[in-house]
Amino acid sequence: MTGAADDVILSVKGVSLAFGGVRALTDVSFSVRKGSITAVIGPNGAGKTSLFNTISGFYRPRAGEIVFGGRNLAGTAPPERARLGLARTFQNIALFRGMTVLDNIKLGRHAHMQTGLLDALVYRGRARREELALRAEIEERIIDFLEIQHIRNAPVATLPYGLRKRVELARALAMRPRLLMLDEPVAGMNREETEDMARFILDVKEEWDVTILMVEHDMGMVMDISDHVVVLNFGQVIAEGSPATVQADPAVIAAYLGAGDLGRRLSAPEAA
Amino acid sequence: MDWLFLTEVFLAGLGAGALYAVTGVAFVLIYKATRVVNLAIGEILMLGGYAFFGAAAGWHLPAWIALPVAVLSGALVGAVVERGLIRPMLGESPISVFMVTIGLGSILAGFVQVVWGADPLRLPEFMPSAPIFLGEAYLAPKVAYGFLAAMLVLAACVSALRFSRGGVALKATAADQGAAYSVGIDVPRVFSLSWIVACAVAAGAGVLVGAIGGISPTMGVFGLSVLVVVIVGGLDSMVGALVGGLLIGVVEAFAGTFLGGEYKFLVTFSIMILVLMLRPYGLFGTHEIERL
Amino acid sequence: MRIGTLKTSYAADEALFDTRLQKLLLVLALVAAVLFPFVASPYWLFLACLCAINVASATGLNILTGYTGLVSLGQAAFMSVGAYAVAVLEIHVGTPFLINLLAGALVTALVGIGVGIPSLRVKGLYLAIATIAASVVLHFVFSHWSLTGGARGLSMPPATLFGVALDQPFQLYWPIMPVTVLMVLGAANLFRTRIGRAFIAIRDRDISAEVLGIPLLRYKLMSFAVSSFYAGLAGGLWAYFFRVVTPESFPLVNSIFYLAAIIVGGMGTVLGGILGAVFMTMVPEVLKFAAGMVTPFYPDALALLAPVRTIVFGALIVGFLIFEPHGLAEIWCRIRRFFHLWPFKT
Amino acid sequence: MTREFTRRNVLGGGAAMGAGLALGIRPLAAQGGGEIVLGGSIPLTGVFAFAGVGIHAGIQDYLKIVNDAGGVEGRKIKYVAEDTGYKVDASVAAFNKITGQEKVSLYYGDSTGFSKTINPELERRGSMIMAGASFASELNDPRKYPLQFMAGPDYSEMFGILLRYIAKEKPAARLAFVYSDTEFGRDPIAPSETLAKTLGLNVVEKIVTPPGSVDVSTEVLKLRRANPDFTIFHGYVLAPIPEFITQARQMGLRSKFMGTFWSMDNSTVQRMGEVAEGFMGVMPYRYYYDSEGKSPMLEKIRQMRPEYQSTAYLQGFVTALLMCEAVKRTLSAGKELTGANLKVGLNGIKDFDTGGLFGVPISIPGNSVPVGRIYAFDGKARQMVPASDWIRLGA
Repeated sequence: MTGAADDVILSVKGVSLAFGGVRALTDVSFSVRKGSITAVIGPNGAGKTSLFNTISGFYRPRAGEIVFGGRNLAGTAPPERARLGLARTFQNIALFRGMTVLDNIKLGRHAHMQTGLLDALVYRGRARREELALRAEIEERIIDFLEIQHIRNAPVATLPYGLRKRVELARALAMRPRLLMLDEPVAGMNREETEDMARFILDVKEEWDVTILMVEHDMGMVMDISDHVVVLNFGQVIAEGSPATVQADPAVIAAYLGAGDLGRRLSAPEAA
Repeated sequence: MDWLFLTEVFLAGLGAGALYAVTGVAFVLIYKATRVVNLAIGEILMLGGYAFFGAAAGWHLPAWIALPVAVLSGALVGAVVERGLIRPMLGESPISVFMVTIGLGSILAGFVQVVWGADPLRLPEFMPSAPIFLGEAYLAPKVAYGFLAAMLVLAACVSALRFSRGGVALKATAADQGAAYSVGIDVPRVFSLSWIVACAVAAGAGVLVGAIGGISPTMGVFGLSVLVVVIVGGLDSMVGALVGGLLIGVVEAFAGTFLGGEYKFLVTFSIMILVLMLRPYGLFGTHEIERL
Repeated sequence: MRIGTLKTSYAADEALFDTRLQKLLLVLALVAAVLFPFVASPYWLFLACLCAINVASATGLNILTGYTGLVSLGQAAFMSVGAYAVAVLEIHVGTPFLINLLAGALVTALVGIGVGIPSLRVKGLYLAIATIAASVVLHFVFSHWSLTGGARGLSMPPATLFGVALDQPFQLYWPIMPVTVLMVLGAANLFRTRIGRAFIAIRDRDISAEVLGIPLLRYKLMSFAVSSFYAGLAGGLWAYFFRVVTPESFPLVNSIFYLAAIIVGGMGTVLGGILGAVFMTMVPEVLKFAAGMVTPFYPDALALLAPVRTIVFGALIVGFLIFEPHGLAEIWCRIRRFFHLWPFKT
Repeated sequence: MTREFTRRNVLGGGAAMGAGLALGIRPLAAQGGGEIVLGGSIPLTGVFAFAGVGIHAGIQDYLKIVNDAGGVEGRKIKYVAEDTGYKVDASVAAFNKITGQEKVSLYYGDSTGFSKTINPELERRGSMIMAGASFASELNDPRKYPLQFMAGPDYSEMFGILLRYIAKEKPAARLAFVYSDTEFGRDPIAPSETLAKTLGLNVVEKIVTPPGSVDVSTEVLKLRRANPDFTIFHGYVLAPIPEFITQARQMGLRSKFMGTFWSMDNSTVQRMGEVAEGFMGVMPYRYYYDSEGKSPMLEKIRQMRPEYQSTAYLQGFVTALLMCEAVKRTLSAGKELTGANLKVGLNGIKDFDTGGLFGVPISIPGNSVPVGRIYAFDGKARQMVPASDWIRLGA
């Protein structure tokens, strides 16, 4: 299941996390293989977002370690993790409302740029070259790819929900990620938007050669596009494997039974 | 060391601190209910002093009528300000609301100058002037009566908060606005009430401060010391305002005595910086307010 | 009406002034700025210099408060650092004008970094209050340090630049205006690059800024440094302009003035800092003029109308926050949009 | 940038007029035999507004008297003032505005800071003399500030007058100085300590209060420990003097309390209430209500304004009077109205009768008029009444 070491881009080993006395994650272990789409699922409150925040570096785990691209991330601050190629989106969209779409996307490249303060004030030489190169790349690779040409100069605050999600994805892509973490990329979207997003995610994997780790509630989508599924419940991994294996796992069905329609969706993905 | 002298300095500090404490409580009341940092509290205090002056010296009313006039005018200002300036800012960033109160301070300072002129004025005497001795230690009567009045107001505030319906509503609102709404508390009314009561208290404090030091359009500087008090005590803690007020009063007294008057601000603001660095929520404040 | 603009390169689209009309206006403004000293009276020159100094300082505060979201009530205190540094250098060391200005600004930037250190620990209003405390401490230092002349402050001789004594608004205009223009351009440039974007990111949502690879403390301190560098430079110009620096030259009210300027002008836009500073500098003059007009009919107007200025000052802050929170810059943009579409849509 | 860049070389008169009008600027006043302009940066608002309002009225009234009588040597004096809020930058702005619009020969400045700032400019222009609300000792130096003067003694001289009085009343008396932590407050302290020593007086305590502080309980405790015979306040107007005295009296302190010019206004002292009784201080002028001796000027003031006028009013009035006298002496000597000539005219004032405003004939050897008198408040009359003869320093 864990595969050869050089095939693994991220491995979470025995991670535990607690807030005060409340255990959020207990001994969580799993691996993400390079070039795969791995989904983390589980009922509400299972600890999925806590897991993401731990990988991003916001929470320091009480025990265990996280290894990314062969490097142990312990003691690495979030900005440094970004530089290493760890990109993510947020469940409730963390775009900068005061900026245009273009500026939001440009922000993604921050960690990989060199411009210093003095260059910036003068805007000649390196600063100018770097900014123009960035603009060209964003236009040609990201904006075209995600089909958001028409909104590039719009302030983010004016955009509808679905488009904002797409802009957030664009920004994450600008980070030149090696691992892209998506926190509920299609939550709250209608069917058409969901299908668009699924297509983008698959394209990202194929064309950009990016590994994807996502948290998602939409079982239909998870089962359609994931290569590997990790199921969390009460902060523990209760199952993992291919979509088909996980779907058939009795522990998983039991965990979802109480969750009403989620359980139904799990057992009948086509209906989702 | 001369213990009598030290005692006297200490008592004088407590007296001044009591006035800080009362104004601090007014500040905290507003903060607790509405999460507004009201930098105009010094100017509202000033307005109270001027209202008393207007009633007592202008209309020649006796002090026992002029005092309620001052307090009521404070309440009125509180009501108008809450309705006219603060409520439209609901949902805006705390910083914008903070700036609104700065603007308000400027408006009030200009207003008293238009009405009463720029001269410093003195309030008519209304407190007994027989000197007070605690044992051998001298206590300036105004400071002593100011202290007593301040303590009474503080006690009234604390018991009102604890026992009255309005107090409970305010606490509920402070704890969780949404939840307070859902149990049927009229949150906007709580907002109004907190401003009204706080401004009334500040105006009353203004009469005491004015009685001691006179009134002038620059009297709002008092608000800066109050700011130190509530930061040290904790923005959302009544007890913090009380302890912080007395503490800062005493510290100022000793700094003034042993270092010189010019060191008062330096010392109290240094304490504030220290508190900000080590315990940003203050000695008695709630942790989460740090995220403000 | 303006017909849609067609751009042929990203460089053109990234330019600060992208339309032909804008470029034309810019050239006109520059020509006007060069010709202005030759036609204006000393009074108008004085005001122009004062506006320029205030624009420089307000732009600095805008970087910190408007763009990075760190509220500071210490801008005037930072200016006093620059002013004192320049005065001390001019009087005791005698280094040249431009070097003094630069040194004063650098010293102020260092002080700004020191004041900014609590910004990792405290946020928002707490930070604003910490900057008040810093102002108090700086005021104490300046009024008790023998080097800064204590309560009397320092009086300094006029600077000389290329052998000309800078003792009149006319002469002072020539360094002050270009320096301010450069500072404003620098600020505008800053927000075309990754550093400026990082500032805005910190303002809008500082947690997700970290995920994008922006180290918060470093950028917050950088913002403090740039902002106080601007304040220090403005303070240095102020010192050369008035040639006296006392502890009372930069009271807390002045810090509020600059905050008010960026609120009225528009937080987080370079144009806002300019418009706000000019507007707030001119308001008292306009009121004075109005009082002067009324004086023949009402001799006490000057005395009675004067406190009104304090009221208007406060009312502007309150009014803009409630009714026009994006300030004059937003009004200006509305006017522009109107003319873009005029006369097809009104 | 070269010297040719100075404005006058570049602009032709017509261009200036056109551009000036376009910018809303009035053309320069006609020169020659026309009006003489007295400009003023007057603190009509701000912390010094109580004085500014009186000064403003005083200057206006004196000029009205002069102009109604046909002006100085046939030339009217025009008063152009701007409010400054007692802020240096606003004062300088007002100065630039007024001097940009008028040909100013006389100027009233509102603060020490302003005077220090603008003096180099005065010398550069060489066209006017200046006086003002500041009696700062530093300004009383004709070599450093050749075009400046003040219509009374400087703060150190005020202390000098008080100390001389004290030395006579009670040799070897114990003194306390109470002053505010401002430039104004600190001004006379150091030289006065030295002077006290030479007069055989003991300065036993110096108490600094932060500006704007109202609660003085601890300071009074310090004062009681020092137990002085005389306490001199400086750098205040009213607060916190009354509370200081009240508490000191309650503690049984026997000290006498004194003030300097800006806290000597009769209505201000009245506002101290009961504790005003016996409050003393130094005043260079007669009070508005003073009917002792002959004072035709006070008569005129009382005719123009039947209600009490403040000491600030008198200060403005006297300043305008001395300025006009300097103009008169300059013009009658047939000299041009330049700053230097005006100052010579001013310094030519010797044993001059100010219409009874100063109680004795005055001379202005340098930048100040070192004359004053001790007044004490009489509670029954509710007035400041003379407590000493006129004291002339250096005489």
